[in-house]
Amino acid sequence: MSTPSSSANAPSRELLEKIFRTAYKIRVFETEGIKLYRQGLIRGYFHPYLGQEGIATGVCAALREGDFIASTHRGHGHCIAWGADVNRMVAELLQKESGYCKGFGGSMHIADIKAGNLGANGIVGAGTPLGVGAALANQIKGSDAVTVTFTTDGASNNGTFLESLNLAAIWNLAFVLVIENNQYAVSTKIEESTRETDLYKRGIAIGVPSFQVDGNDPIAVHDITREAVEMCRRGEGPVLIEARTFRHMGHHVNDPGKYMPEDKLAYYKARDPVDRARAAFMDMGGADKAEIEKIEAEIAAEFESAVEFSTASSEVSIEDFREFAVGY
Amino acid sequence: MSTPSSSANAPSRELLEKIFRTAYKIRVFETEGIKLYRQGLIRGYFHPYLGQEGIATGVCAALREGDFIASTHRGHGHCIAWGADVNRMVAELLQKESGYCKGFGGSMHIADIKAGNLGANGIVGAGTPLGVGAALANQIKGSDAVTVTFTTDGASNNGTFLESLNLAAIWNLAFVLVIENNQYAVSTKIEESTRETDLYKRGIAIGVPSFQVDGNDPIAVHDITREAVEMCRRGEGPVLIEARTFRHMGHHVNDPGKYMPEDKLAYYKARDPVDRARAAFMDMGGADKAEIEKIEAEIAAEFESAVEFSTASSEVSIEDFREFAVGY
Amino acid sequence: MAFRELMYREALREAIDEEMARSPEVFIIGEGIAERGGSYKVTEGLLAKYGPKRVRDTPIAEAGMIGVGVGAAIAGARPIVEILYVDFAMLGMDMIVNQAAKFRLMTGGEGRVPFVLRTQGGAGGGVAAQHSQSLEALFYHIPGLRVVMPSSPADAKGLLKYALRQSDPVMFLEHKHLYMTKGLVPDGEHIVEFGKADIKRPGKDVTLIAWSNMVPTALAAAEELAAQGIEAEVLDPRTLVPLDKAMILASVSKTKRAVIVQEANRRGGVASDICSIIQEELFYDLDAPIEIVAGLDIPIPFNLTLEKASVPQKSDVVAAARRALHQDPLGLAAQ
Amino acid sequence: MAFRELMYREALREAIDEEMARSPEVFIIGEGIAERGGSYKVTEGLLAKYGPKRVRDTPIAEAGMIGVGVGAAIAGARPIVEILYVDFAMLGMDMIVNQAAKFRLMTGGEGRVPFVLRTQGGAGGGVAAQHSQSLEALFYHIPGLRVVMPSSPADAKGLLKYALRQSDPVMFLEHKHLYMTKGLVPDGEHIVEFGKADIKRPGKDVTLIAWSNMVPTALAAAEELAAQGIEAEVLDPRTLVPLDKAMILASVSKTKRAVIVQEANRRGGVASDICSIIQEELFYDLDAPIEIVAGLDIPIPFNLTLEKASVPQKSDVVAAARRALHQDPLGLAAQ
Ligand SMILES: Cc1ncc(C[n+]2csc(CCOP(=O)(O)OP(=O)(O)O)c2C)c(N)n1
Ligand SMILES: Cc1ncc(C[n+]2csc(CCOP(=O)(O)OP(=O)(O)O)c2C)c(N)n1
Ligand SMILES: [Mg+2]
Ligand SMILES: [Mg+2]
Repeated sequence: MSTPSSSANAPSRELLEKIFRTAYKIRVFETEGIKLYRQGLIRGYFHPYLGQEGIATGVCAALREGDFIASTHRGHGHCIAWGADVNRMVAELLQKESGYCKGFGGSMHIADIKAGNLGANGIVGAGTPLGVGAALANQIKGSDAVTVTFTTDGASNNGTFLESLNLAAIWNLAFVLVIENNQYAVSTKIEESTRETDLYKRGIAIGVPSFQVDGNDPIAVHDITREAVEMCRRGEGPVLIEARTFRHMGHHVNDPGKYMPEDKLAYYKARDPVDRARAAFMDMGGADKAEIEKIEAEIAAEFESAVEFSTASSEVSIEDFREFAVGY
Repeated sequence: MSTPSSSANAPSRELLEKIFRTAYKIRVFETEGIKLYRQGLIRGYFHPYLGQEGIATGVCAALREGDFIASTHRGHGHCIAWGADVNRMVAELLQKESGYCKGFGGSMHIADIKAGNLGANGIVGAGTPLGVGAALANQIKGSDAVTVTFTTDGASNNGTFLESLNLAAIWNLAFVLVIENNQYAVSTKIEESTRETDLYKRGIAIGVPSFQVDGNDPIAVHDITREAVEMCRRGEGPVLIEARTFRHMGHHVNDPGKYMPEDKLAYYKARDPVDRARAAFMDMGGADKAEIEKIEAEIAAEFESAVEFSTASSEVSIEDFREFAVGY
Repeated sequence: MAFRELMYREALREAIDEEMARSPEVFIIGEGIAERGGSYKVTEGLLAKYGPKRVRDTPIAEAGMIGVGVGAAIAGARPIVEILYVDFAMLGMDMIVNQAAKFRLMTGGEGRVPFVLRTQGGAGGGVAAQHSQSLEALFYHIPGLRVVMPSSPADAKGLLKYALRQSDPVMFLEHKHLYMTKGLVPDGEHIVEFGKADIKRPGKDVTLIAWSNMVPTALAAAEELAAQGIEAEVLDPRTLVPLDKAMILASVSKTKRAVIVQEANRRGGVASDICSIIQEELFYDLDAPIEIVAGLDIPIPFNLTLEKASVPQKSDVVAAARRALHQDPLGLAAQ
Repeated sequence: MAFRELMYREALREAIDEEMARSPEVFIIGEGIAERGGSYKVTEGLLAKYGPKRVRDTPIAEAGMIGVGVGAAIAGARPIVEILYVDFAMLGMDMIVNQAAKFRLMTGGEGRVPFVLRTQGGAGGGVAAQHSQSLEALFYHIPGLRVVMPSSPADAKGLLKYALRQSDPVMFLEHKHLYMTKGLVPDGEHIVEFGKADIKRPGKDVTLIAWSNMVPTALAAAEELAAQGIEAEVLDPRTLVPLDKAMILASVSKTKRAVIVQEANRRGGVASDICSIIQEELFYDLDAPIEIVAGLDIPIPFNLTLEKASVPQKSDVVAAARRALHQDPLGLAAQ
């Protein structure tokens, strides 16, 4: 099953604005974050979401408060699309107490349980069982919340994929698994990891309604997610969505990504999801250049002030840490 | 993909005799083994293969010396079909030093590495990666041996299934995965464990040629396995075969199996694989009643003498054990 | 206080039943636990009482089950995941070690994981190497997990109820040989806090530290030692994490001799760690080396004689206690 | 003997290269190890030299990779499986614990598993809780596994070559901070047998037992202690299983004081077990409690200051050694 690359019903201006704002915010966060990384201010791993913004953006725009998400090692985009506070995200990357995890987690572990974000994860594939678990908890509570796990092409060859999606299926959980198929796991091409690169077929093989969508088209992603979410709220979950996409750079900040073919990169850059979100907002939503510029400036300022906020924040003290560490 | 329930090319008398002998030997082994168990002579777990004889029998008849098999917790039938020495099997069940594993393994661990039997396994699903590993070793060695792993419906929902079959696929290994779909995992019906009970579809979803066959028809199992094995030797592996079957009793000797529906049991008993092997040998192979009776008597005697052999054997002494146990 | 005699498995069932009645967030999943009532009959009757939403069978997918349990806990439920054998928990080890145990710290204390994994271990009955392990040391080492190993029906009930009210991931490790053992369980609300050891038999000459199925063994050894004029104190930590160091140190300060008894194999077991704590704190008080009585460093064999030879027996404990008391240093009595 | 200076990762590469040249049964699989040469560049150049049959990339499927390696070993090959982080080995724990470790015994000694799992552990650089663990204690406890933790390029090479010639499953645990460290490696065939500890620095006053990345820390501490007039002996077991108990006991008999240094968290670590062995054998010889210097019982935090506070530093080792010598019992020097 696959879907058209653009929406059938015209999306509202509000939705178009939201999608553009989100996609652009992710773009700024990653671009500026990489600069901080290169300055040595961010340490550890940093897996940029550049090029994949359309997916988090489109998916989260189809969710509502009370829903849940779980994410991957490449999780900044999901947090932002979910409405995270950029101050607390930057503070986390800068190891500060004002960060989402008090600087204990870092890039691969940003979470916001109260807001329903079960967090990024340093173990490829682990977000799937966690998300299915949240969906199970919600079913038991009688809630109609939907849980989305963002996962990857790499994770689709991992046992957790089969085990947990199958559990979601037999229990008819309100769970959407979004595979961000960026066609690489570090330097390994998807064709080298599996014979069947249409990953949505793995859902069908265990009886899960499964779709494929252009992940670089945020509107299309939104539309198919909305459908999936509605199916889930009607008790027809789970649903699998495979979103095709491509990274704009290497696997992490320090990976030059030389193995990525130029022509393929050019192809996907020509279909840049942020450009498409902007174009959609302008073409279908009627936004003009001035409005766009204003929004872009706002977002840039938001990031700048987040860096200021974070820089001014302090780290957890050794004393507080010692106290925190008791009882493990 | 599925296959006709009986062979297209007429099978040879030799093959028909082999199939009947094997199926019957398994039947006797399990029936008599259960008696020993009920007498308290066999301890631990004993998962009878009764009702599933057609699968091990048909599959192994399509293999040749130098090939490999790996098995499940329900492994007696695979050993016998692979040509195991019944003396050493019974001795193992009776905890004797003359057993395949010197009494260290028991029912769930009978193996014969030298003969290419990687063994039964107490962990559901574990035989699959082990078998893929053997196939990989053979590919690296440049051998044209084929490895068959017998696995189960239960194991098909387990992560090892996806991970290891996928590895076999990307490496084009000479590996055949035979799912013995007996439709139950202990008391859990397959319909309760998965929405898609056609398990061969899971192979197709990752690009593995996959077939479904009537597991109670040993000739059909033989034919499809021969085809699969030929594909493997031509470098077209791996292949998945789902063989439908049903147990004749509960999960293990102490499980009354009350949850198994009478009518379903009757249906499958009417299609008893041993009866079908006998009938095939008589109808297609021209064996008469006298020949059948002679074979049956021979096999019964073989088992009896195995019990005598085993009873006369001694257990590993504590002293030898202490020595054996050094350096773990 | 009034008591009733219950089997260990009945006590566990009561704990689950009471907590399910009390909190709608408690639910249980596992292989064959619903209709069939579980392989150890712990969950019998719960399906009928709480329905298929809260009592669910699973496919054979330990990593998935455990991971789903952890996710449900993070999202605010109180799952119990039953794993048939602790050996099979190895399939879900990533979910235990890298998710459940770490989530709280990784989220700066925000995320909590009130997840209970119930399973059973131990050798006996010829179920061989993959169904006989005592793996508590693996969980004990991982910061963030709670490790609970009840030896009696009363402790089983009280500790499981406590497990279902606290907020950290619990490895609740039962023993296959204890399910049908009986003991007195207090009527009414009976809760046993984590981190409180229990003196199962008081004594002054030597401290026997034992948990799970080694408690009956230690008690039997104490009986025999008593006949020899030695008063052994039998101390059951009940929870290995948190460990009641204070009570262990108080007992050994008194007796000046410790014998630690574990069914798990010797190398890298929990006994070694308890030993290291005692020697650190009571180095100058000990009258004899701390004795460790443990399983052989070997996978458990199928053969029942060898299986028995692989795990500690009463006579091993008696011999160790006597060595600790500088009696029978050549171990002749044990032969 | 002639030597060359090599990096730890180059020494590992040489070992693999030489053994692949020597035995056609040796092959290696892992994530990104072929074309890309591995995340730690250990396997650089091997694909070109040995081709895609014997040097293969894998999907992200740790349980599958490990299981396939174990199966290949059983069937007579000599696989090396590279797992990027020891943390991820938890995904294949069933294959390690229930298959690789047990196969030999379960088959009565018939089946052998010449399987080498190479991976790396340790904290540092802000890679946080799921990429920083030192998990040797988990493997150390499981009978049937060999646990190897080289601290120098020469040991790395010699031990890996030995690993590829013996017939039991080996957990070959490298350290992320050692890959670029340099050291002298003997020319020619250089093999280090398992079970032989190495005195990295001789001394008479106190024995510092350390492995992997704690060896440099212990050596630095010994340097500082020397400046204070204390001669510390630094003993590196090199292989934790088999453990060279004889050399450990000989050293501690001489110094009468032991400090065990491990990066892993304290509770249930290998240090506790070594401590239990020393106290058992040398109870009457020790002049001070055995000191354990270990990581905090906590998942490793991302914040680099707190990360550092979570694992042993040179000053901790110096302080412990001084305590063992009854100098500075209040630990003032460490502040
Ligand atoms: C279980 C596990 N194995 C390996 C890794 C190391 N690793 C981190 S990201 C990555 C590649 C992931 O590729 P994919 O899953 O497709 O996600 P992408 O990076 O493309 O978003 C690998 C191998 C890991 N974090 N977890
Ligand atoms: C990983 C694992 N989980 C659970 C078990 C316990 N167990 C043994 S056999 C069995 C049912 C197996 O059903 P299936 O896989 O379909 O094989 P069958 O018994 O039908 O041959 C279970 C749950 C096990 N041995 N291993
Ligand atoms: Mg990818
Ligand atoms: Mg079955």
